Amino acid sequence: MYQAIVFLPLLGFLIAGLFGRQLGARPSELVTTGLLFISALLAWSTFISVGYNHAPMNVPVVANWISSGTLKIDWALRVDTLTSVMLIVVTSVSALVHLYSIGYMHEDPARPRFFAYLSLFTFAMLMLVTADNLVQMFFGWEGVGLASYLLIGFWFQKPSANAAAMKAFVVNRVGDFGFALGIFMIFALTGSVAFDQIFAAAPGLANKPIHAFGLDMDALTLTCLLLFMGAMGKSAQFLLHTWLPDAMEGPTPVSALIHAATMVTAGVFMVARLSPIFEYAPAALTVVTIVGAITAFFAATVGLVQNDIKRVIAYSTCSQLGYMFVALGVGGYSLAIFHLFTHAFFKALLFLGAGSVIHAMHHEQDMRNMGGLRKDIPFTFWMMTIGTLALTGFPFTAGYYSKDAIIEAAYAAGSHSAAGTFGFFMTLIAAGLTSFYSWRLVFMTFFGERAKAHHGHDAHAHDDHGHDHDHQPHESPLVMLIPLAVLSVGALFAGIAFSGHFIGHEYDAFWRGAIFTGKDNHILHAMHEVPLAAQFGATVMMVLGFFGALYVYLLAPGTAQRIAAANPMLYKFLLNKWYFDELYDFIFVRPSMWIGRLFWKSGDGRIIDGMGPDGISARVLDVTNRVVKLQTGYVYHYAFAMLIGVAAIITWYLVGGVH
Amino acid sequence: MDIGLNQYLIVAAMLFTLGVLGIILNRKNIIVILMSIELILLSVNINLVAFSTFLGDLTGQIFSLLILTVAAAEAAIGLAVLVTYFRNRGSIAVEDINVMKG
Amino acid sequence: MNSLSFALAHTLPELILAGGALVLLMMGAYKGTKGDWIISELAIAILGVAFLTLFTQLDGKALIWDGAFVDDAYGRFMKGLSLVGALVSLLLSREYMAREKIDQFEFPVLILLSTTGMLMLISAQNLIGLYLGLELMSLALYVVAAFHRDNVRASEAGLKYFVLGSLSSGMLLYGASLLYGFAGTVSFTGIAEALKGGASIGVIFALVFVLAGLAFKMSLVPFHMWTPDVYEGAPTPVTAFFASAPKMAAVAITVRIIITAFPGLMMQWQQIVVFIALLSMAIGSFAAIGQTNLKRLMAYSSIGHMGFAMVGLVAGTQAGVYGVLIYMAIYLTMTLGTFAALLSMRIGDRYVENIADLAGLSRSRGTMAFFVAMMMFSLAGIPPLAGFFAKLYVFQPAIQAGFYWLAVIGVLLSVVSTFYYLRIVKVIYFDQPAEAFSPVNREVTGVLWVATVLVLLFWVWPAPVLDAASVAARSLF
Amino acid sequence: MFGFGILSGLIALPLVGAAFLLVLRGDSAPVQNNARWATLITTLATFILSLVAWNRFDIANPGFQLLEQKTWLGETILYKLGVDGISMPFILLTTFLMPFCILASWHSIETRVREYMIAFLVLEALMIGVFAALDVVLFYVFFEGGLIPMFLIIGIWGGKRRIYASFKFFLYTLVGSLLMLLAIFVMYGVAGTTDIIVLLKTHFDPSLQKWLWLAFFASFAVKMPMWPVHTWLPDAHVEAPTAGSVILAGILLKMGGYGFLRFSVPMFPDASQYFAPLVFTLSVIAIIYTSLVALVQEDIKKLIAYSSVAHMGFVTMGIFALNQQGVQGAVFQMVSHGLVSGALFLCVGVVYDRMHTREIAAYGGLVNRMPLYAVAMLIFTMANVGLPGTSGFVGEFLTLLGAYKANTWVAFFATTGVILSAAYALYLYRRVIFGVLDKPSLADIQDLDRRELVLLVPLVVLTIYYGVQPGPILDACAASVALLVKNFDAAIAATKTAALALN
Amino acid sequence: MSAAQVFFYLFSTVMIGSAFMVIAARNPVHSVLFLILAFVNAAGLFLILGAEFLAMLLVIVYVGAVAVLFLFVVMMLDVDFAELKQGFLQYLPVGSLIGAVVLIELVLVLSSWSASSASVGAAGAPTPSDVSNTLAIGRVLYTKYVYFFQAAGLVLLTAMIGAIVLTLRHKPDVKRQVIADQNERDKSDVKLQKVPSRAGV
Repeated sequence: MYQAIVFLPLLGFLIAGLFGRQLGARPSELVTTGLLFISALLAWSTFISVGYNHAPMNVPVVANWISSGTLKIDWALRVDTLTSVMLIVVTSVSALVHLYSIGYMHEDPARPRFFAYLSLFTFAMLMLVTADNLVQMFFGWEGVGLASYLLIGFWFQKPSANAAAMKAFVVNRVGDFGFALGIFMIFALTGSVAFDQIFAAAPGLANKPIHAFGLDMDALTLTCLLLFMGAMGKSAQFLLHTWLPDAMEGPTPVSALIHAATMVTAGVFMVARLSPIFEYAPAALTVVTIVGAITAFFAATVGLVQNDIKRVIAYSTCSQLGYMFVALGVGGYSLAIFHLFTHAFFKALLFLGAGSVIHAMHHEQDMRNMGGLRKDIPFTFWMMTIGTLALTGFPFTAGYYSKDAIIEAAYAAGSHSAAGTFGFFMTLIAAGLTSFYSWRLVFMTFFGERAKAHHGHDAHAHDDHGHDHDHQPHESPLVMLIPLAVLSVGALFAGIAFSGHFIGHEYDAFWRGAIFTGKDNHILHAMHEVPLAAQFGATVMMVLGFFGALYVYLLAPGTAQRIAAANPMLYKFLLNKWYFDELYDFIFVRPSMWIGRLFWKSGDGRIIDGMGPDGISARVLDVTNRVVKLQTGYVYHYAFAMLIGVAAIITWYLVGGVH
Repeated sequence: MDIGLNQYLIVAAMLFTLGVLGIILNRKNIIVILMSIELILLSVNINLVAFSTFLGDLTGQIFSLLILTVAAAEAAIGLAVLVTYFRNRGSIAVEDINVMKG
Repeated sequence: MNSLSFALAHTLPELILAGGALVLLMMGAYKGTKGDWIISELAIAILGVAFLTLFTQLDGKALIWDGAFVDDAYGRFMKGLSLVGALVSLLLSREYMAREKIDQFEFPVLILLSTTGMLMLISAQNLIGLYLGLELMSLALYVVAAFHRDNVRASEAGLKYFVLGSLSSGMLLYGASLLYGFAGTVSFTGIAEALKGGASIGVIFALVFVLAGLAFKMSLVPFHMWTPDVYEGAPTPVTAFFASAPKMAAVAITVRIIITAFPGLMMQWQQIVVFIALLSMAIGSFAAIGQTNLKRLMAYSSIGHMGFAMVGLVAGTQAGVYGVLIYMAIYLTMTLGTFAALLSMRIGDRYVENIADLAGLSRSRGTMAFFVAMMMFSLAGIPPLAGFFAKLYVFQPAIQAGFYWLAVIGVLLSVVSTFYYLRIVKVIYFDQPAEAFSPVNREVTGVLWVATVLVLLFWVWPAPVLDAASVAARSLF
Repeated sequence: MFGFGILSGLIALPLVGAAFLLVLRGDSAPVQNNARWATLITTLATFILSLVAWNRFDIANPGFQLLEQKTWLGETILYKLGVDGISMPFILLTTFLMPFCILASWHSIETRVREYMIAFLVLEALMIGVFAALDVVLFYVFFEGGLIPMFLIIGIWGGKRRIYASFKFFLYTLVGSLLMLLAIFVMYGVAGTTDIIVLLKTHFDPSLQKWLWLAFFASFAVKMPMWPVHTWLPDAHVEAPTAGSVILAGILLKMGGYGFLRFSVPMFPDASQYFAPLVFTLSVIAIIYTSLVALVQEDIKKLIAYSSVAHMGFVTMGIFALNQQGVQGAVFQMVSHGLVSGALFLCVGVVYDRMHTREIAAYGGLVNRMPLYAVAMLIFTMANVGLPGTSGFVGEFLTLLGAYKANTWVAFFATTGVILSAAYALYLYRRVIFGVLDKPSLADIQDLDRRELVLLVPLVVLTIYYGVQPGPILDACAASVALLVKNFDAAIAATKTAALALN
Repeated sequence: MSAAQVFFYLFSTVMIGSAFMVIAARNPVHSVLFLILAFVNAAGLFLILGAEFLAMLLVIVYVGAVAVLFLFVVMMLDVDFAELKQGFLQYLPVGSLIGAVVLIELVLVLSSWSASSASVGAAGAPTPSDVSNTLAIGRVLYTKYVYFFQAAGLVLLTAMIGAIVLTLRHKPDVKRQVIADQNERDKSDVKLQKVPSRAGV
């Protein structure tokens, strides 16, 4: 069964990818979507049997992959509770996105390719979450990177999409650089890359120093930091986040599936999966907390001023991922997974809703050109509202359970670490900001008057269909709305339904050791004992954010412009995403090109070739010209040469030679 | 005998050097070069005869005799080549002999 | 067998050549018409017979004519090479001489006499025999160099060759006279005996002068200066002859005198040989790059190759001599092949002499182009062609004897030399065709075929050459 | 037959084909076609024969197999052939790639087809010989002999600067090889034989080892090519015809790596240990330096050529990590790179045949008209980038893993190559394949035809297959590599003990 | 100073002097004459050394044949002697420097000769006292050294062929006597013709 879950999407990919053009668009869609739904059903059944019915955990080995000396890497499917949670998240969201895409992409001529990519992505993601060893995880890790690259660049005629796709891949590779080094280090430490062996060896390695990169460091701390670097890349954490907003160049279902619900959470999953190591590396966890907290805050600030509807949600995603890392950092792995779980529903909902809006607006994404849409597309409006409520942590929605728990956990951790306190304040502020920008989105899109101006339609690949749009916003087709409805259910009830298992009383029975917590880790208990102020802090922030947005965008329109005008520096700073792209361009991209050119022209051309082959051949020719000139053609010179030769040799013997 | 071998050898060496210098220093007349070669051979003969005498061995004289013969043959060939060359170029100046070089 | 018939039996090839030369001379003098092929054909036959007689005594060593002449396997090997060189040169010469209207009967006769000199030189076992053989060889060479007597270049070549050749024999003789004086004997073995207890500086001087004279014949730097001019000026078949047979004889006697007469002066002669080998490799490699004339280029090429051959001699061991023998055998094949190629290419009425004339040869004459290219690669010493094995066998003993830096410089210089061989291949294969080539006769192409096949397939069955060289090298020690 | 074995057959078969082509006369179209078919059949037959050899090969045996021996040059230098787990994959790679080269040249070579095919067949024989030779001199003959056909291939059928490129290629590699030849003589002097099996057991004095190692290094480093002696490669690649590039990247470069594994490491263990830091340094520089250079290339082939240099950096690094993973990874990386870079050059050839330019700027948006091509190119680009699931990953991963065990800094810097390779490869892909097809010259460019599909599909399949199942290659060399590493460790240990004993 | 010494110094001084003049003389004819002088003096030295046969040979062969040959050629080649010899001094310094170096080294080294350095000791005169020098040479030349004798013959033959082939010219417009033709001719072939005067044939 596990095999079916994982490989059905692959089958779909192969069918749609290889024969899509022969089959036609509709069969490709149906096949891939159908297979995904089967996979999702199986995943749910797995989840129930593993998580609730305590089915024994087994690791079916599919095949050997790499074996070299002591290194043995298998293709295996490790299904425990953690995996099964991820399975349902991935397959469910993916199945819904497939379904949604049938509607959303119906104008696109390359639909088979699109669905093939989606299925490929799902397969890779499933490989990632079912990995039994780090290398298979790396396979899935990079596989989702590839799929992400393909999907972001799906509209390959858009230069911005191509650039974004490449950026996503390369930035992810920066993270993978750390991940790979982490794998090497683990192998060097434990002699294995399989989880069971690693986890078994981890306690023995605690506080063990290692000499690597010229430093003497705590082995596990260094390892975890390297691995975390991979997580940062994939989960778009601060410093490696720049690709995520740009990734919104891809079709919206892609954003929903990859850049909100699944792939970006791979980092979170990885840290949770490796909790047996991270637990022994408290210093690394502190870093995780700090990075997560900064990300949560940073992304939220940038989200405040973005005008592209998808970018707002993208920064929101970034910010929420920060929350998850804070949770991981303070030791609340299950909290992070729980937030991952709920977040998948409401963020996918938000993205798909945004897609519906965009679809309604004929591929207009700038919120300044929207407004008042709640009447045109009421269903979408309600769905977006539900998503927003869940995201902001409106009581008893999904986000309320997961997000607020994180804030509380951070507060609880603050009792024994400064990082925890830092995490608490950052997440708390971010909660308010989240509320503000989320409602800002809703207000700008669905309320007020619609601006008539700029219609971003002409910039698209869709121009050439000759389809005559009526330019009037219209509700999306049913096939797109059903997924929204399903997700909204998740967004509303996932928290209340599962919090007990994930983070509550049935914690141990549910996880059954899939997540490891050290002896001293009592965060789940501690978080229930935080003061009331901390417990309600998040809700208060949410309310403040709501009213702030309400005032600025609905009650007193133009306030936003005034604030921006009053603080141009700050506004520009935020609008330009803290100038990270410019900074990176300045520090990395341009120097690389410059150095590359320098190496090429000066290094290879002038120095290596100039001193090497070209230089030597030029010298050879110089020598040749001189030697040829010696051959004057005069007999007496020739005779003279002979005499000099003899004279030289006999002088040599007379003066210094061996005799 | 009062005159030792060394004197003969030194005379021969001087003759040899003069012969070689004749070839090198001569710029104008190829015939002089041929004569210089004869001087060199003469120096060799003096060497051989002197050695022959002082070693008490006749071989040197035989060698010298054969050298004389060959030298005569050589002179004949040399002059023949010279004449051929003169017919072609109308000159025997050493400096003119450099059609080929490089 | 009495001593005379014994001696005559061991000088059979020389006798055949000398006698043949006399007979042909008479025939020519009485028949006397130009363009008569028969003399040339007979001369080839005589050379062939002489070559075959080499196989009548396959082993053993005979010292005859009062120790002046030795008949051993070493000599027979080198004599074989010289005879092949002379024979093939004659074969190559016939059409050329006819076209240039210099097909006089004296030419084959002179070649025969010169070859006689070579054989005597190779077998010489004392200084007098060496000198006479050398002069007999050289005098005929001076004449054939200027054989195209109405041609300015040819006569200039003859004159230069003569003047410098005489100077070199003068030096050699001067050295020989000193050697005689200091060792008290002219016999090689006697000299070796006399020098056993160490050598005075006088002997070293004698050695220098003798080697200078021999180096001239091998065209080793700095006694090489005549080579390019003479190669360029002389008629092409004569150049082929110069580049093949006399080189064999000169190398043969150099190796013989060094090994038999100066075993006690190892340190000294090694220094000289290293010095001139290095210079030769360098000048041969560098100067050839600047050439546009193929014959001139081949001259520098031969200078370089002689330098490489000397690397084998430097070791002074049996393996080294073995290497030199193999080197010479392979070099002979390559040289003759190259000259056959040169002589088989005509544009209109003109023989190809410039590198640029070869442009695009591969388009118009594919097979020929292939042959020339293979010759060039072989001369450059690229495996699996024969030229590589030649280098293999000379560098190996040098390394064994500890001449590391010589070997390193040697191989680096061989890379430089590869450059100009490649340039010829480039002109042949990469450039656009210039002019069409005229057809050629079969003899010349036949030589080219044989040479190429030998060069190309040497690696398949190298045993005959290796075995013969091995026996020959052993006989010298 | 006549005491010759299957390996001789593998060497002889292409030569027989070449001989047959020699018999053909003329340059008319039917003759050309015959030449093409004859060559294709010959190469296919050789491939099948190599499969037979593979079938007879026992992967569990770490030693040399399929041995055959004849006296050759005198008594000591032998004609001796045999294969072990390290050389067998390369023979298969050679015979496998050859038919592709012929197919790739089917239409693009129109002049002097016969000569072209002969050159390739001779080259194939020589390349097989390199990997099968068990005598150093024989090895050298094959190793160096390949220069001639390759020189002609680049020089005759190459691009504009073909003469410069061919000369550079030839002379550059010759310099290095000749130094190796001298080292071979020295080894011959010490061991009295040139038999590789005996030499592998010969102990060379450690101080001598250093010199020998350096001499061999001179040859193999140029051949690999390692920084800073790599500059011949971009030129040679750019100017060579497509098939020439494929062979160059696919096999000729591997001779360097093979040489390290066959000679440098096992015969000079102490020196290898001593010089490993040097190799690491050069490898790391190669990886970073050439990746950066690749980033700014304007010529497709040149970019791929530079990326080859970077990938070979992984190989050298892996070899001198001197542990099982590193060495096996290096072998795998070489095979994989043979397939992938060969395939990439084939891809370049496909568009070059249509457009006759390799300027990146002349392309753009090819995916619009050439979707199949775009897919193939994507897969190879990803393999080049080292994406897990493609064969490119396994080698890179294992070499890095091995290097990490040997030296963490090396692994650190080399791993940055992972980032840079993604940057240059995707940048290339983006400029050539993606975007709007707005260049008029490209307006009616055709997608892959059937021949090109036949060319690329097997390579796609293998690239992915070996990415998912690298076992066949890894297992083939596992035993031999294990023996290599074991002997190496033993030799190092012995030297240490000896040093201690002296103290 | 003994007579032998006097003569030695006389002969050698004159010989060296005339050798110098050979290469230094402005007129080649003078050079030839100086060459003859040098040879004659060398013959004198040979006599002192007891090699009478060689001394005679030198005078007869060299002075009588070779030198005269030179003279012939010098006169035959109609060279403008006036313009020769300039530029002699141009290379004199370097040339003589090297020459001097070689000479000094040779002298240094040659002085080191002693009878003991040769394996054959100084066993009296090369010629047995009971026979003349010429007889002694004759005794060995045709027996022990017959090989050399024959070889020398070949050398001379070669020189002869060479000289002829290089210089002999069959000018097409020169009428030559053909004896066979003359002998074959009989009266019947001969016809007397009356030729009118001042009309030509």
